[in-house]
Amino acid sequence: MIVTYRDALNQALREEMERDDRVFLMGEEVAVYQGAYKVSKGLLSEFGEMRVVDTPITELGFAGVGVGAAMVGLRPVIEFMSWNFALLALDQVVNSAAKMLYMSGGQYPIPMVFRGPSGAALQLAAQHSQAWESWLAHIPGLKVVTPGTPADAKGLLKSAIRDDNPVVVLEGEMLYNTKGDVPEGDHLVPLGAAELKREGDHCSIITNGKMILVALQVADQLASEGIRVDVLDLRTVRPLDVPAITASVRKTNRAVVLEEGWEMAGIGAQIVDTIQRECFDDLDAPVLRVHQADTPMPYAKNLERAAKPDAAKTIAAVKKVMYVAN
Amino acid sequence: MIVTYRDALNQALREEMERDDRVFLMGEEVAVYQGAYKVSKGLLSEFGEMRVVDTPITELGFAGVGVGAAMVGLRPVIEFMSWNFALLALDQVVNSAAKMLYMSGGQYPIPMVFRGPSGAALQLAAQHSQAWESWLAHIPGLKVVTPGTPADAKGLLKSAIRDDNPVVVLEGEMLYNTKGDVPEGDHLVPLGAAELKREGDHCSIITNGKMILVALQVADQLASEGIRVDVLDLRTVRPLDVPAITASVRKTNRAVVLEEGWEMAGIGAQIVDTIQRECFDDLDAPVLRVHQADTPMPYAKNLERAAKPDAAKTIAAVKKVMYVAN
Amino acid sequence: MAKRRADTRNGVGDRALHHELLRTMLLQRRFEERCAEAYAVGKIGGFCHLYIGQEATGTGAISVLRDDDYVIGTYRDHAQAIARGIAPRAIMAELFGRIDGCSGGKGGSMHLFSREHNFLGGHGIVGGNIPLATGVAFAIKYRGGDQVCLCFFGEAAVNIGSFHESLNMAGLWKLPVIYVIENNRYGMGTALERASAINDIAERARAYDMPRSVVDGQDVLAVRQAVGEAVQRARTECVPTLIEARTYRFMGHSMSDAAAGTYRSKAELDEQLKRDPIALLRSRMQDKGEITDAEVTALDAEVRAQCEDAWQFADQSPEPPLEALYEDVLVDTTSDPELAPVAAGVPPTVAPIAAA
Amino acid sequence: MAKRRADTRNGVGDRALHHELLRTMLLQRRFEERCAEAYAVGKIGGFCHLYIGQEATGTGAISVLRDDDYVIGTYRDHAQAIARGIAPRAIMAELFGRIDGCSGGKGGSMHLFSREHNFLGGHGIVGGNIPLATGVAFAIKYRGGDQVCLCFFGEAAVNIGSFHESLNMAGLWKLPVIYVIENNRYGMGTALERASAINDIAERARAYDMPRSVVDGQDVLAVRQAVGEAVQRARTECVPTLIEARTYRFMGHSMSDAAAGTYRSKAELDEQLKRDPIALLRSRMQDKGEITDAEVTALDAEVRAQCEDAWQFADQSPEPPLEALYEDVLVDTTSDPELAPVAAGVPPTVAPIAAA
Ligand SMILES: Cc1ncc(C[n+]2csc(CCOP(=O)(O)OP(=O)(O)O)c2C)c(N)n1
Ligand SMILES: Cc1ncc(C[n+]2csc(CCOP(=O)(O)OP(=O)(O)O)c2C)c(N)n1
Ligand SMILES: [Mg+2]
Ligand SMILES: [Mg+2]
Repeated sequence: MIVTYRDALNQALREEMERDDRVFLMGEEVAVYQGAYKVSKGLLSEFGEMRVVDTPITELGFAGVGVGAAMVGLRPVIEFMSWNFALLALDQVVNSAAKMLYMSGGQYPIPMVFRGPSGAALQLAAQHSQAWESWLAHIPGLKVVTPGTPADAKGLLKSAIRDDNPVVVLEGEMLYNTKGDVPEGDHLVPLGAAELKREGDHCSIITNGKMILVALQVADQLASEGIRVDVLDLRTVRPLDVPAITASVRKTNRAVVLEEGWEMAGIGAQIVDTIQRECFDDLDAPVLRVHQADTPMPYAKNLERAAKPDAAKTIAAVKKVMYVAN
Repeated sequence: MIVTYRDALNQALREEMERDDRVFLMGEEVAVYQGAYKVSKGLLSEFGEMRVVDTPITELGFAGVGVGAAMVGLRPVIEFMSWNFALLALDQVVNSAAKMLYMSGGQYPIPMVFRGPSGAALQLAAQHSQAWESWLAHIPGLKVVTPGTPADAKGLLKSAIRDDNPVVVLEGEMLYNTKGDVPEGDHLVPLGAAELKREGDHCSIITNGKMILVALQVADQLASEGIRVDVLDLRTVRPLDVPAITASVRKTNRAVVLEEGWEMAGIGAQIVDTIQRECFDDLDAPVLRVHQADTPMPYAKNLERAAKPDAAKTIAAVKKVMYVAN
Repeated sequence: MAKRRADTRNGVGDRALHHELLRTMLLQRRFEERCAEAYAVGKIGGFCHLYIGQEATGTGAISVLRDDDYVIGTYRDHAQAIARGIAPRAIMAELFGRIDGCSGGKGGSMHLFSREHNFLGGHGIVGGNIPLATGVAFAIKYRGGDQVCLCFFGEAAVNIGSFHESLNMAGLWKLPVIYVIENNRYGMGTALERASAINDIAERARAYDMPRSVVDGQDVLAVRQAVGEAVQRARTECVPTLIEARTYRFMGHSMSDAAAGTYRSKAELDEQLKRDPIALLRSRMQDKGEITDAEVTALDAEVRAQCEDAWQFADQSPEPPLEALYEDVLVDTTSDPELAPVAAGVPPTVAPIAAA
Repeated sequence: MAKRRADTRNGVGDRALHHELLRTMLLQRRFEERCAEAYAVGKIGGFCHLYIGQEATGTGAISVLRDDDYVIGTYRDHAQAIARGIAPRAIMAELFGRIDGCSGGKGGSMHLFSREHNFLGGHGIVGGNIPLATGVAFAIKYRGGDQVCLCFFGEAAVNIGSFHESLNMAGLWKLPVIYVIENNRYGMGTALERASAINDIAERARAYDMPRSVVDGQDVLAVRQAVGEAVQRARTECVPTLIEARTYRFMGHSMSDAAAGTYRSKAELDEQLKRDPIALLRSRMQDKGEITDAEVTALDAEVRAQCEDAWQFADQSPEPPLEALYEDVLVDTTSDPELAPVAAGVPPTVAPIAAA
């Protein structure tokens, strides 16, 4: 069935809330307003105000409320209106959710989900345009997924809700309206499994989240020039699907890593590290990375465009690792 | 003069506060208690309570107070009792301090320092043992320094205070008591300049912060086995001194990156990325990394020891990149 | 546009003052009507939060300040910028993302700045500007100055941690800051009483040993009065104040939601529209014979022309050059010549910070 | 050790209850004296915060709970763990970093946990446990249960954002949580009045429409009384309470600072030592003829033996195997059999959460 990414998430929430009455949704504007991005549309009327809970603007507080509820057996889904605001809540995400199981010697699992849009949309400027993959993936005790398509959005969110660990779901404001085929029924995508979204043998493009759309566009364009690329969608950035990465690179001998966020200690750096360690003798060129410019996000349309990773930059990188003129 | 790392920081603070009356120190227990780690000893009596300011336990609040004061021309030094608690303040560090200049189109520089101990000490367990290099280095608009010796502590902190940008200084609880020679007078270490702390030609050990002590120990031990390593102390992790890194690797053709924190998207990943990109044809082996185990920090002494990067693990990595039996 | 000079005249009979306040509010209104238009045709992008309906709060508050005082706001910052005297041209150019914008095109609607006007921004994280204002006030006290810092935020921000942490420090240290809650009853789609455990949010000031006041935010003169008293207290006694201005926004939260329907009723909105702050001042002036219908018409024409001019200016202003992308990430220098060393110290009239 | 059963008897004439309270406090005291010893010889490492002097607060509060209620504390958590009935052996083994520790040796002094006792930890970030407690109370209400959650923190934590955010939600949603401020007058080296804008910190409850009370934290029966009332209110009416227990710590903040000298005087400490909570209860019992000197001596010998046993046990417990390093980072399963689905709903006696 063709549905939007937004509706796919909505289906996942509804189905899991129907399936398990320990699951509830909490966050700013999730109930009466039906979600700042309408992801929770209809849920309040279906599940009532104990299970679809509007909060005060209190990111740190309600993230911690979620962790506390998870400690005693509920399965909270905490929505951040955007991960930009979740910066305020990271102490609870990192110091409570991610570490509780460990600190307690295995006594307190934290079966919960923190979700919401991450990364840049259009002209939201410096404070509202941050991709947090690399920060969150840095933390042991979390799982981190970044669905790029409606099918993955549904399947990963459902798996995240069923997982007994704290799972971070990084969605994309720019993705909510995108459409795609979503399998009917109980569609689950396993956490930690990458997917080859396009097959080729000249170069691997390794990416995740909304950059998938860029990568597929790049693959099309390059195909018309006779260059065939693998597009590997990591889907989960913690844990990384290392076998999928190495299998692709061993086949193509070249790789470009495309990520939405900043370069320094980005998730892309980790992928490069993995590749050079695991595929040292397979590489015919250094791995290149495409990422956001090393600046806060500017507001001006032209500057923002220049700051973001895009198809042109990715194509240039692919050609460079192939030693082909651009 | 031989002084402790703690006293070197104290000298830097005192000298800069004497030099410039816009400089003040603010944080928990910095005044009456003279610092949780006594870094600010004597400063209250010398400079008075307007310039050495005890705060409530309010990391987010007083970090923002510092940024506000910097906006209108003061030069705050904000002490976090530990960077573990600074997690609560990161919104102000990232969204206010790091972005203000950019968002304002260059009108509001933020000349300030955020400093305090980062990383693990001994048996402080999961919530008090985190190395934040990679998170902070990820952020454009910040500079990030990690002094490993008393001389660098003084020289980098003084430079940080004089810099017109927000500078993060990651110190080490385990370093405060270490001693070393600190040049008399106005000792400044430039931000962004690595230092070769030991010279060798077989392999580069690239590291920073308190891992310097481990690296130097490794260098000694390896020297006794006839293996000569470069020990490159990055000192600043943002911006990275790329020429110093490439110069060392081009000489040795092998590198081990030793970092205190976690592996995934760690600062070490960025260094590996840089090396494989800049020195692809120079490398005789994949670059290896030594880092904390991918777990929260355990309390038990034996587990903590096993979790931390250490000399034995580093030696094993060096031997591996040299294809020498351990 | 409003003149940036101190105006401590509070008498309601002051004709010139009333004209100036009316002009400012009308300018804000017309300017933001053009913003909505520009947004619809894609000249403004991103998030854009209009202040329409709330003009009396920002205008009244800012009108009592001196040039050397400081103002800091939220993402809903156009009207405060206008009241502070930033040229509509510079604001509109910023909203258009152009080089002549008051933030060089890099900030946009949520991040208006003007160093020249001591306008410390537009900030996008709810509660984020409250510690900043507190720090500005700390710096004023540090230097022994007698300026004040005026800090605006919405009623939903009183629930966030940074509000609490900041007000505690301001109360403890006695800092010259005035916190103005723009209580427009909703945080996005959440009514005050669904977000705060108490409805009388100014009462929160008690927890910080801070004077408080509640004022009709639709009455520009009442706002002037309340903020004027607080400013005086901050300036001369270094005492902070929490002011709740009860106001209402006539439009949606941002450009993406309808003015009424989801979380508030059309009837409620209609009721509130009767207390349009501009109409209130105008009819008061008319009642007192301070303004004629013809003058109102002329004034309106004048501010409309100013807004048209701002639009044209913004539209013709070039996009920033691509090199600008990498500028302003860091300052190159290691000393700012503008920021001369100051003598730190306690201002004579106030108690020292946190007795040791 | 204290028995984990509900005890709602409040009459001061209850001999058995008093014996039990005295035993618990003595056990806490002797246990922590051994902790100090163990720390000095390097058997305990890291940070270690003793509760000596504050025993009446934790003991009195926890004594009114049922087994199925929840307790959550800070890094200063040994005594609460004892009062909740966790075996001294398991606590000492945890402090020694051994496999038989109540957190498997991974948590240490600041992170004691026991699922069996609904003891939700020891938390190291000031204020960090307050949202957690609020969430536990939310879950209780969600399930329609009549348990309560008891949350301990120091007086310095009332200034941090998470306190404010949590209490607002608890007040707004009417959650069954009791926040107990262990006001020992200092946050590390900072006196209350140097950190909070108001000294009467229980007054903060007003900002959240929450009942409050102030109690002598050295008087275990007074604490029982105050917490008992709050627990009752939470259990039957789903109303949260903020309780300030005025107490004092007789030792330094942690093992690294002297008990007096830097930030508080020897004279102040000496004055406070006169109100030792254990001595207070004992002499009250002696006055009433509830205990003889011989019984006191015997009780002391008994708890000392228990502590010696705990030490020996801990000392003989093995270190965790090295494989344990990588265990407990993530749960392997995707469903926890212990956590059966519950019927979500509003408990019958209370108002629904946040009226829509
Ligand atoms: C920390 C944080 N959380 C959420 C948001 C998203 N957000 C922007 S404005 C807003 C509502 C704020 O309401 P209020 O403080 O009353 O100000 P108003 O918009 O009414 O002027 C929300 C939730 C944000 N910007 N920052
Ligand atoms: C957020 C945070 N900031 C700072 C610290 C360091 N610290 C640990 S305990 C403490 C004092 C807390 O005082 P209080 O809340 O009164 O509790 P007490 O220690 O007196 O029991 C401080 C500053 C911390 N653990 N967490
Ligand atoms: Mg509002
Ligand atoms: Mg205390």
